[in-house]
Amino acid sequence: MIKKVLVANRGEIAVRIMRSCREINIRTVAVYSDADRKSMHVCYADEAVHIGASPSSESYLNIDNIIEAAKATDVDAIHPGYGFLSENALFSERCHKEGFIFIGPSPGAISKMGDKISAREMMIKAGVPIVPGTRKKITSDEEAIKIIEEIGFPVIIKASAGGGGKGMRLVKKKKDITSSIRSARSESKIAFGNDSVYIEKYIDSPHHIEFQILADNHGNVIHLFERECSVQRRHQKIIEETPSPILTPEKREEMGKHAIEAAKTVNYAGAGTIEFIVDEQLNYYFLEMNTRLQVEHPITERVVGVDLVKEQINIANGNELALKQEELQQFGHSIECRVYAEDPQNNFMPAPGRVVHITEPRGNDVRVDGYVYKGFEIPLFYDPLIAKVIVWGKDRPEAISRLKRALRESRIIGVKNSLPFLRRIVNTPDFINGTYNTHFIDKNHKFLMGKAPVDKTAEDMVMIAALLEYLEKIEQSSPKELKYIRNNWKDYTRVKNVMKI
Amino acid sequence: MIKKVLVANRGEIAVRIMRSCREINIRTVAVYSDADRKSMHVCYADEAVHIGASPSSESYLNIDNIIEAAKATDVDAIHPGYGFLSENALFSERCHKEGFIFIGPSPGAISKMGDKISAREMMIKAGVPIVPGTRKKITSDEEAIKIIEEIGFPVIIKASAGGGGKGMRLVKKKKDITSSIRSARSESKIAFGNDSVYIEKYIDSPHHIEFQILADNHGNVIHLFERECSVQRRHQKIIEETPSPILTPEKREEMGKHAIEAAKTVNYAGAGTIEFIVDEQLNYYFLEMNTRLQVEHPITERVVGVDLVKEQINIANGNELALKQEELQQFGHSIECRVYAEDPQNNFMPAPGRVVHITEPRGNDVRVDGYVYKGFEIPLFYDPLIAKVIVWGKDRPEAISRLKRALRESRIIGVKNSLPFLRRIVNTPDFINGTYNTHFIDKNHKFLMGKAPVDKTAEDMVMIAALLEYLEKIEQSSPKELKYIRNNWKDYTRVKNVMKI
Amino acid sequence: MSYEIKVNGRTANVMLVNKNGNSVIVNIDGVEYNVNVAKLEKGNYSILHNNKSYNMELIESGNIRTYEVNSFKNLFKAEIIDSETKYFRNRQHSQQDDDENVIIAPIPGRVVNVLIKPGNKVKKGQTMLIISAMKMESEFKAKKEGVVKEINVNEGQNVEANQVMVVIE
Amino acid sequence: MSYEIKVNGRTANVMLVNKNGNSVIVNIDGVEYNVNVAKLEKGNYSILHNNKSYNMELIESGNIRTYEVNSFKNLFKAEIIDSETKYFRNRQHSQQDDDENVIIAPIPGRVVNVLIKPGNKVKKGQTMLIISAMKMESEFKAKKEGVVKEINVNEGQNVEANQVMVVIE
Repeated sequence: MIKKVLVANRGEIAVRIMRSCREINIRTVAVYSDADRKSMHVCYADEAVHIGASPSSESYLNIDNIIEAAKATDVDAIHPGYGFLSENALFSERCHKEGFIFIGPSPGAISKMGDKISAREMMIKAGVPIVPGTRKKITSDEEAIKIIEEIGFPVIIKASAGGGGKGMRLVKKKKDITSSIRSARSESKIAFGNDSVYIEKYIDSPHHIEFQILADNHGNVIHLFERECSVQRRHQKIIEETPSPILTPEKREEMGKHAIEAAKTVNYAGAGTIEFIVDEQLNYYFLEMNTRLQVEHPITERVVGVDLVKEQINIANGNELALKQEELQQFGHSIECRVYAEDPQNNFMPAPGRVVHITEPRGNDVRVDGYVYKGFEIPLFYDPLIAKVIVWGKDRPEAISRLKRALRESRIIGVKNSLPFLRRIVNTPDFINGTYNTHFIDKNHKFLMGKAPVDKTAEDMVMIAALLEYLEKIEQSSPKELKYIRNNWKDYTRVKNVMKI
Repeated sequence: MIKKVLVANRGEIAVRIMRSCREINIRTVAVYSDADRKSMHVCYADEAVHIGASPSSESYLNIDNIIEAAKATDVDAIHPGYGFLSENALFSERCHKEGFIFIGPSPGAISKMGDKISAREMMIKAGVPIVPGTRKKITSDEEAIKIIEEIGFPVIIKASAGGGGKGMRLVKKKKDITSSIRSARSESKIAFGNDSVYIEKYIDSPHHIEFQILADNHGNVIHLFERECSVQRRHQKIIEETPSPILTPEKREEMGKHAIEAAKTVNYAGAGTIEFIVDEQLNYYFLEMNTRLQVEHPITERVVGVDLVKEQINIANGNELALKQEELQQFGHSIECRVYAEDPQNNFMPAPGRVVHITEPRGNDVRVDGYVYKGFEIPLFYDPLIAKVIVWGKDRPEAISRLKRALRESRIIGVKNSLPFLRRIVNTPDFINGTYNTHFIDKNHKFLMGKAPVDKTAEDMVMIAALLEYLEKIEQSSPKELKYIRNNWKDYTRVKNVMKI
Repeated sequence: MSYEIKVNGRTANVMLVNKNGNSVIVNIDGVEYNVNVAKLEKGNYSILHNNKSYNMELIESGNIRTYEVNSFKNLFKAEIIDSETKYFRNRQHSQQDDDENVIIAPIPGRVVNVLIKPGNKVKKGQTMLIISAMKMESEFKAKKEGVVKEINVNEGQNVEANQVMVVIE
Repeated sequence: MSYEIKVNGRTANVMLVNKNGNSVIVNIDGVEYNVNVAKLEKGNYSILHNNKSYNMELIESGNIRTYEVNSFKNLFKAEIIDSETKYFRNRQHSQQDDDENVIIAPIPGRVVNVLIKPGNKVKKGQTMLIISAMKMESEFKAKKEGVVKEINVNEGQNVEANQVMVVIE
């Protein structure tokens, strides 16, 4: 039985994990870097241990230091959260070796799913659809043409060593094949020192839809339905919802079964997410598995009525899943939006700084998972996520209207943040109608980035408030007060003199 | 179609109503007394109108002033909230007369249910169980003995004009009947100038269980299950939960049907609550009907998945109920606790004052309906309710553990409040086991009012923090700073002199 | 320099031995604490002691010497006792002897009923005033037998917290 | 006395005509507003104008003359322009002419790559530096053609917001 957990993470997810621990009487240990001494997770935990300097590599990614902290506080288990070491097989293995329960999957499951090529091969064996194409190194133009004719246009040529869009070419016509392969190769050579490329079908207008799964150590695997994650900027999700506006019940069941198959293939245990890429015709393909809790897990918690962190701990304790697939249902609709410390007007540039004021939304069916507070200095070393606002509605329109209301109530002053941008998104027709895919931000760029309409009266009210505030501040530093202080000062010196006597 | 609503109320319920209005694009008008200029409902509303001096009788109970405000802001409808004019038939009538939709039942339904004797008689006709006894004036000892022998001991003798426990006598044995009637009569004569008394069965160890109903203007009436409201102090609820820990599915269905019958008897339309008194054997008796939204409505909203304020507005718009009885279910468990500005150590004496600091709980499945903010001065003229903390869990134990967590995260500094008392309640075995009735507070008085155990280390940490804070404040007011200010002051006078030249 | 600090009834001698950044050494009644202290914002401290995390919110109550202190777990009252405090406490103490003679409004409210008149003899426990605040009426009773000397309030009037309403001899 | 106040690009002459409790009369560019103003807490105002409820949260940004202002609906920037402001603005303006010559760090971060050396010729749009902050890398490009005169940062070094990193001639 786990009685004390070290949370090897920071920010909102560390606090969120500790909340569930507290509800089931598990003591918590926070770890923190130099920059995080004043972070909420340090204050929320029962205990806190310093693990190094501010850069992640010297603290939250430093396995030795975290293990040392776990030993010093004598915990039973370690929860990695998301990001940092959560998908690091070495860390999972090290925890086991040192006698700590790792609240996550086995090292084997992590590394199998972490290697995209091996994951792809396992999915083929398990009968889970994958994006048509090959991961084989393309050796000749003739081979490439043959493969592409099998897959059908459009295709994408990708650098094997690639990432970040480099060494990638979209090919729509046969005549462009040869030149595209050559330019992809040469770009890849320059960027990664390796010119091997492979070919994949290009999915136009794709959706990112993922399935939450839970698996215990007794062979039971269930899925907790999907999350639609197609609203993205810079390939990072900003709004997620469940159910997906595009899935049919039949497709949901089919994809859920495949998600379970995918997890079973690696003897998965714990909470995990199977990501699919889905086209407009609802053809879906396995993209990858995230072997950890997702940022957007709360929307699943809300519509299914499950606390996923408690489920993780239950599995880690070696218990069987209490939930049965046939008893699960999606009740209503939930949407999460992520509030980042960033400047949407400037290519979503991160914007660390001090939070001068924060108002979080309240009322029915609004959940806030955050970690910053008034006066907190958001460090520049880590992810700019400030908070997640999660709403629920009996249906999608109610959830959207509640999200609008919640965003209107929210205020963060002192750091640039994505609240104004999120308010635009939830008022965009494509979002309201559920007719969006991963191109949403690009497609609606003009609407999302446009100037707000001028409200002259509101501006005049701002002038009135600013004037009154300014005059009061002038007043406060006026000679009147100074005189008073001076008099007090005189009294003080007088007392001093008397005391000397 | 209602497009603009005046909320004839204040505090948390006014804000809560406005939240739902905002979600369905209805504009809102707040009304406020002198004492409430800085209240959150004034700031939250689209418009706000001053309606009089601080005492309720001159503002929130002043029908003329509220109607005038409604005319000035050209609203379509008026929502009365709870308390104040919400169960005032004259107000409902006046709204109709002036052309405003009253978001609540008809004047007839309010007055029929408002008169306890007429309500009782209607319930008898409708076949709804009532507390055995008679409301007839007792004219002779012989008659009294006859009635009591019919009902069975114990019985309670009550003053017809009564209230507040005066003129009440509990009778357990035949020999005490005559003397009890005499003393009840004389006490009643002194207190109310009227010596008539009546007899009712005394329900030992009673539960207060109420049923939420919704009725439209087309004859459709549904119930949204029960709320268990037996944790009370000074006959006022402080914790409510749903489902009730004691009801069986059969009893729930039976009571629900009776609740619907009760509403139909008065051709009720709107949201309302049928209160029952229930004994340990689950015998239940109609107590009264509240013809308005209840303070504790959020727990029903959470387990049934319905926004009751939106339902009220839907009904007021003349629409049919979209909800069907057979489709409704209780999903999980919800508990509300009320945070009052009061001193539990001093007989729950109200404690108005300025809120110096407030931390509200966050995270999964915690809802806060409140209205005070840092710096707000809680007025002494109105109800001391500060906030309601509402939690949900997949079952009762999870809901309780989440409530414990939420209460631990909550802080209100500056005014005495019931948070520490609530923390005690949720740790009381009788509450945890669900083995409580309306005697809960009395029965567990010792546990609830006892001293907290001493934590010497925590005290030492308090000393350290207090010392550092004190030293910093001393430092801040040190001669050094004063000297600096004095120099600036000198500069200032110098500048002044120059300017004069 | 050492200070007397009183927390929840216990008084201790507290001395700041050293302070270097977040690292603070404090001596409390002869026991040395080596703690890590971070000031989060005004009056809000995070203290780590043997890894244990304490969060202390200090609310100044009345003057810079008295605080209400919240940790996640508890509410404390803390008082720094310097010579000035001692002086006032002695003074207050001598006043408290007269406490039974006066009826003080503990909270702001409105006077609903005045049931006595100057010169009336009252018994211990006799209701003298009824005050209404926040929808609740409270009865104020004589704490000892005596004669009503002063009544400083009228029916319908608002009273402030700590206002002396009645004096008995 | 009247002040020039600039809000979201519009500048107006604003004068406080009268203030009596919550009742405030202000003249803005010749139009008189009769409003009810309550200060809720530090920098937080509730204004009622023709019954409409405006909530304004003022955050001082830099000095008592410039504010970020939040209403429930919008975010505004407000600036009170007095003679001192005007002086600084003129000074700033003349500096801005040189803006294209310098690469300034807009936020704090860490220098990942320095792709130029002093004396290098650079073209407009050429990447000179890569800065990493909050898991994101940003490229900093030359705003005009020229020769690198100064490089004030090294790879691996942290930079502060507004720090001049590169100067081009």
